[in-house]
Amino acid sequence: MLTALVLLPVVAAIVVMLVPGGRREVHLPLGIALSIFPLALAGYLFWVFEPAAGFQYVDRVTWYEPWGIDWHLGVDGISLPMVVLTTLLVPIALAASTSIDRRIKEFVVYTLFLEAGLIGAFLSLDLFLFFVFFEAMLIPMYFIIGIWGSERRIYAAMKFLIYTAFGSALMLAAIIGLALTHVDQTGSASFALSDLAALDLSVGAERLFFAAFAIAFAIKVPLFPFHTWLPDAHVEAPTAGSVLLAAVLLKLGTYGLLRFNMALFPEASVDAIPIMAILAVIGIIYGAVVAIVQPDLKKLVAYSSVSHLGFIVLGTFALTSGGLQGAVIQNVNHGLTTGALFLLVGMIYDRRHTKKIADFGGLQKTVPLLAGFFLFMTFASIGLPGLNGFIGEFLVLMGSFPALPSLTVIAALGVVLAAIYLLWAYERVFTGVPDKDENKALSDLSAREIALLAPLAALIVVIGIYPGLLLDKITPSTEAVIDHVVEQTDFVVPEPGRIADVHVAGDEG
Amino acid sequence: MVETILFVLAAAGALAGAVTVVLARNPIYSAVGLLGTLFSVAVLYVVQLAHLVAAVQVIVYAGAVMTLFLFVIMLIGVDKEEKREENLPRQRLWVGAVAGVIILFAAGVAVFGDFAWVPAATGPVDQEATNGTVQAIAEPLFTDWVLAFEATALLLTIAAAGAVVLAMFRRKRN
Amino acid sequence: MIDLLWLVIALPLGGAAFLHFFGRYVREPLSGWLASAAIGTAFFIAAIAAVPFFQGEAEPSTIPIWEWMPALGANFELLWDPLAALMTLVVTGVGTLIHVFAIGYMHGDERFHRFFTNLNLFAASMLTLVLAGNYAMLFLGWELVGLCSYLLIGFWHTRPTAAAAAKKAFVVNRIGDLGFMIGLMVVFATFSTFSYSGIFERAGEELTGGLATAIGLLFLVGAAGKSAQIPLYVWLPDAMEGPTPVSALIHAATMVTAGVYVIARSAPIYEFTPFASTVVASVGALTAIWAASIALAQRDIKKVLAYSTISQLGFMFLAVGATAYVAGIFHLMTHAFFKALLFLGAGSVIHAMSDEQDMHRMGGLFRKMPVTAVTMAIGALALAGIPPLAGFWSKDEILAADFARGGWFYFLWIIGLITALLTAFYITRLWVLVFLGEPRWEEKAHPHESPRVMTLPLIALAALSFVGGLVNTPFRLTLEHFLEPSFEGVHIQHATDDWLTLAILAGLSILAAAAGAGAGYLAYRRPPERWRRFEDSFEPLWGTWEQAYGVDDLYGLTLVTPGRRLAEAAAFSFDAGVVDGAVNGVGRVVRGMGDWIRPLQTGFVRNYGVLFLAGAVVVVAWLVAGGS
Amino acid sequence: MVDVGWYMALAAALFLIGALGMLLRRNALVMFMCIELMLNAVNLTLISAGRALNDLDGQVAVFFILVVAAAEVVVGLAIIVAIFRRRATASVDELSELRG
Repeated sequence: MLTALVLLPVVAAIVVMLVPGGRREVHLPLGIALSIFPLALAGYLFWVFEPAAGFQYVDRVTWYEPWGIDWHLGVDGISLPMVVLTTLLVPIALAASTSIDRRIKEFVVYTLFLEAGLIGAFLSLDLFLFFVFFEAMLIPMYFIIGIWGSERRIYAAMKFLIYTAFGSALMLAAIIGLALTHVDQTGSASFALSDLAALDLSVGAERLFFAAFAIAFAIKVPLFPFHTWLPDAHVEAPTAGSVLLAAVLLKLGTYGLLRFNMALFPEASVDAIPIMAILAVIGIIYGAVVAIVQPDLKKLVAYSSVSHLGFIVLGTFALTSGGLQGAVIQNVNHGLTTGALFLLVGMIYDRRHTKKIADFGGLQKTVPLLAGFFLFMTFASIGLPGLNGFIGEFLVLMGSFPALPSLTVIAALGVVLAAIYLLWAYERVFTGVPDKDENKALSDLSAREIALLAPLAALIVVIGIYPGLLLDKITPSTEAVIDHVVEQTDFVVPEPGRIADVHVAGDEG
Repeated sequence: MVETILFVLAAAGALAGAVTVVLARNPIYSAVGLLGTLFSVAVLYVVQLAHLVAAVQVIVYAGAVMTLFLFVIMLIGVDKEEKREENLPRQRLWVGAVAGVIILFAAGVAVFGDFAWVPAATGPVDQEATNGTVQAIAEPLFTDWVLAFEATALLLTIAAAGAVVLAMFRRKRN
Repeated sequence: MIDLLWLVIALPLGGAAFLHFFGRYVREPLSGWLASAAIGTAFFIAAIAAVPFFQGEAEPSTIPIWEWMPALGANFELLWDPLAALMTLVVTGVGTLIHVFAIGYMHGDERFHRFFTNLNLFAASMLTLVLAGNYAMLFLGWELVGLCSYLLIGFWHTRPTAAAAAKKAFVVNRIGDLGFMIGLMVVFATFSTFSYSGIFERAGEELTGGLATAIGLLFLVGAAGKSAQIPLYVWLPDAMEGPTPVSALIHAATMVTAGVYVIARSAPIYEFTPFASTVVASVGALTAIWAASIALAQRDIKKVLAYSTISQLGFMFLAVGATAYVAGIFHLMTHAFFKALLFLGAGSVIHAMSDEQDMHRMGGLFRKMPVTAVTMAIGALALAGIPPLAGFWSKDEILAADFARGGWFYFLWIIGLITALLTAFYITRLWVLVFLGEPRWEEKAHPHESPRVMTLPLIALAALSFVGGLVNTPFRLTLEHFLEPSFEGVHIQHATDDWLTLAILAGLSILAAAAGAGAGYLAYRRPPERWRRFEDSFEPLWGTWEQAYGVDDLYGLTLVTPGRRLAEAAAFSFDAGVVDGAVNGVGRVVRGMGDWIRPLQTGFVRNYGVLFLAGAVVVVAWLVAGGS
Repeated sequence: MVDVGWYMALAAALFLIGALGMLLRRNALVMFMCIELMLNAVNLTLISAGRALNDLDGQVAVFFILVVAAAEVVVGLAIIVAIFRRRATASVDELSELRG
């Protein structure tokens, strides 16, 4: 089933390719229609997924025997939400791309390939395979930014590509190093995550490999100070690119930290907690502070991503039940809300052809629906309880506090700053009397645009008030991560870091 | 004895052809020189019992490829003669230096080195083992080398397609 | 009935949802009536569910709804105890009246149904806050009322001041929430749960060292944000940009009292930290007199009431800080009645004067709108603390409790007494300026009495303000008995039992109130030139008060501007220059190295050929020489 | 019976001549022919060595080289024609757009 999930977008891309280039009106609807199939399959997967630790629906086929490389896919509670999120956002991103007027066929094809790469990366249990997907996904993204972006698209695309590739190169070296160590220790080659996790690494080697992986993922997250490619990429990318970049691509970083660094290098991970947590907290505060004064809406949202993803990293490295659950669920939340915010900025851009905050004012008067959605997403992003963002942030903060009290307190400042930068932006863009002529004659959201935003808004509310929907599936896997680290090291989870520590009302005595 | 005579004649022909290719100012003459070399080498193949390869050499190389060369020469213009003088600075100097090094090195190795042209060569040649009949070549070709064989088929297809694309390129622009 | 308790939240929430999606198809008054019906029904359900408490029979009960964040032990669950019941009744009761009032007040607004959507949403959020069975759910309501406050302050979004005020309210509240959230972290880290019962049962054993003080102070930060106490009160005066019913409901009667509620709810924690309690009381006292002095000099009718609210909230803090929780909740309730009344009355006046809010341009309205004038007079007297109106009983109980506590609290008691005097003065000033004297408005204003839909809630609230204080008099402590189950095992500060002391204290209170009211009447009954001279005689103090001590400017100068400078430096110098500069610098270095070796690539294929051949020669030579 | 060394020497000479022609001529067509010369030289070594080693694989390899060479010629000549059409020259010295 997982193989099918990876291949469906590829098949879809091939089908779109087969449509003659002249039939321009066909490509986009066809792409959207075909991208529903992965979504349906992922939805089914979510439905049948058993809330238990370990990987499910494992597909394993030998790919290249001599080096022990396998086509090895599996899903657990950490990757499941990401796969569903990816498949959900691709149709939405495509459907939001009606304003793309040239080379639409290629655009659809690249987006579908991107989807395949993302799904593959999330599902890979073989490091080599993961690396292949991790890299393969760069290429469509590079073209999406480089071809359909705005003025400085080439610069942004190159920066994105080189920066990410630099990190991947380090990771590749570490992967090969791990595989060679495996050959040394067992006599046979393997790239399987489970095999490599069982290796007995020296402290130095483990730290070195950890650093290589961590830098690769830190660039992807992006963690301060590796974040500067992100605003550029976001500002230049077309709407669909920004949505997928923020919502899914960045999550590969946080996902990788959780999936690979924790599993492969538990000892080094524990040692690195202070560094990673401090970087995460710097990212939270710094991203938020910088976001306050951004003159460009998209850049503002991009820096808000830097801030929000800091929470995920902080939760990950707190290594408590709450922290990890929060990190995983915040992966989804940030994807939904920031994806939606980028959609909205794109919709504004389609109408006004500018993203400068100073060019707006009083839009709530002319486009009340758009303003309403924007405000809704803003509050989801700020972390208003009852919406999804709160669940993630609250779990992260409450979960991290027992482990990293002072850092968590500083991180909580980010919650205040988020309110400042987002509401200030909202105030400048949407409130007041529309004083510029261009802003007076804008059309409100069309039915199509509402249809794009409504499912995201619905999910945001559902997760906000009934996160159990996701948490039930996530928890066994995150608990397994903590168990793994605790088994491998002498790390002790501070009370009340584990679910078992929690006192449920009425269980006294 | 027959082999020695054939070798000397064919070697002389091949070298003469090669030198003509390099020295002729008009590409037509170069092509004719190359043709001579190809035939001479085909003779050397026959001498060494590589019958099928010799036949293919004549048919494909001397036949098809050379025809193609001549077509292109005609297309581009036979009258385009090349000036003798070199216009890249120091090119001849470098070429001469490298060639000198090669020759000196080869001579040195031949004179002073304990050098075998084909290191693992065994004694008398087994006529049957290397008799390159169609059957003898076909057998390894379709067993051990079948994957490579298929790959070359693909390669040829791609090459043909590529040639077509390259040739079409101009017409589209007009 | 307890099984249906969830309806108390669900009804207004459903009302909000319905109006949100279908409101535009519902014609104007109907959507308002729908919203009012939703919250009114909630009131009745709550009232019926509270009956067992009135009979003194039922135990507090917890009603689970569903799991929320199991890793934190935070689930959706309701706690139904007398305190929650009282708060619910106040919120739904006063809320219903204000809903009805708003039908008249918002008449003709193009976003009429949207207003009621938000109002209903607010009611649902506030009820979530008071009915929550654990701190996490309380925090949910806590933040949601902040959202509604944001939406409603900024309701007239085309006014830049309203939008800015809304943002300011939310951000300042968030600063308080930060403290509250950190408090929650400490709570969770200490107790491994958020549930009230789990925390309060083990408070004694777990709260060692300074933990209780830490939690108490952090909760105070949150409460100070929500309840507009020093230093976080600055958002509330600005919040008056919202429609007046909003000011009445959110910024007087209900939301701003959430801080008091939280401290009262956390009484078992404050039990272990007299220090934090004292800080709470001190902050309350300071805020009370600070805001009261500002209220003296305001010209805007709503600003007077806003600062009055801050001041009265200070009184409530003074009470709960002195561990006189019942007195605090009591004052919360009576204040909800009379301050809502005053705000609605002010709304009625503003409505009548076509959105004029400056009291200097009012006057002589008594004859034009008698119902408003009389009901507001009742509210004003209640606020001033004139017996037997509601405010007297609750305020007097607070002061008496503080006096009984002694020590530092004597000092706080004196501050309270002075504040009572100031309160009586400014509210009298307000009433006299608005309703008595010569008309100072322009001819075309045509003030008129408000329609029945607005005056009826005023009358109802006036009645409540009149008799509401009788639920807890020194002669009959009904409220105290009623609330007892909620404060089981918590020390509650009482006024002294000595009737003589009590009488003297009451006499002092009455004296202060009467003095303030009398002075206010005498000063402002005179023609405008006279009271203007009276105000001028207090310069420069008066001007300082009118400028609210310049705190907003101070914050702007010390926090906002440097903050923005810092952000700009971070964004445009540090981020673009240093961090991104480093990245681009690496790129430039690599490119420079490329420039350095690029001449090697001449572009002539034959040059490359020579290199290639030379390389091949070297490799072959190496192989011939024996390799490796 | 000619010693295999002579074949090898002949092949080496042919290769050297081809290489020099490749480096000294600037007519793309002639350069191409020089490449063919070098390929033939290599083919000759393969066949001779195969005979000396009693192995047929040398001939099979030559067979493949012939095919690849044919493909290469087809594409190469097509490129030359394409360049000529655009630039009206067959001189490689006039094509230096890839200068660093």
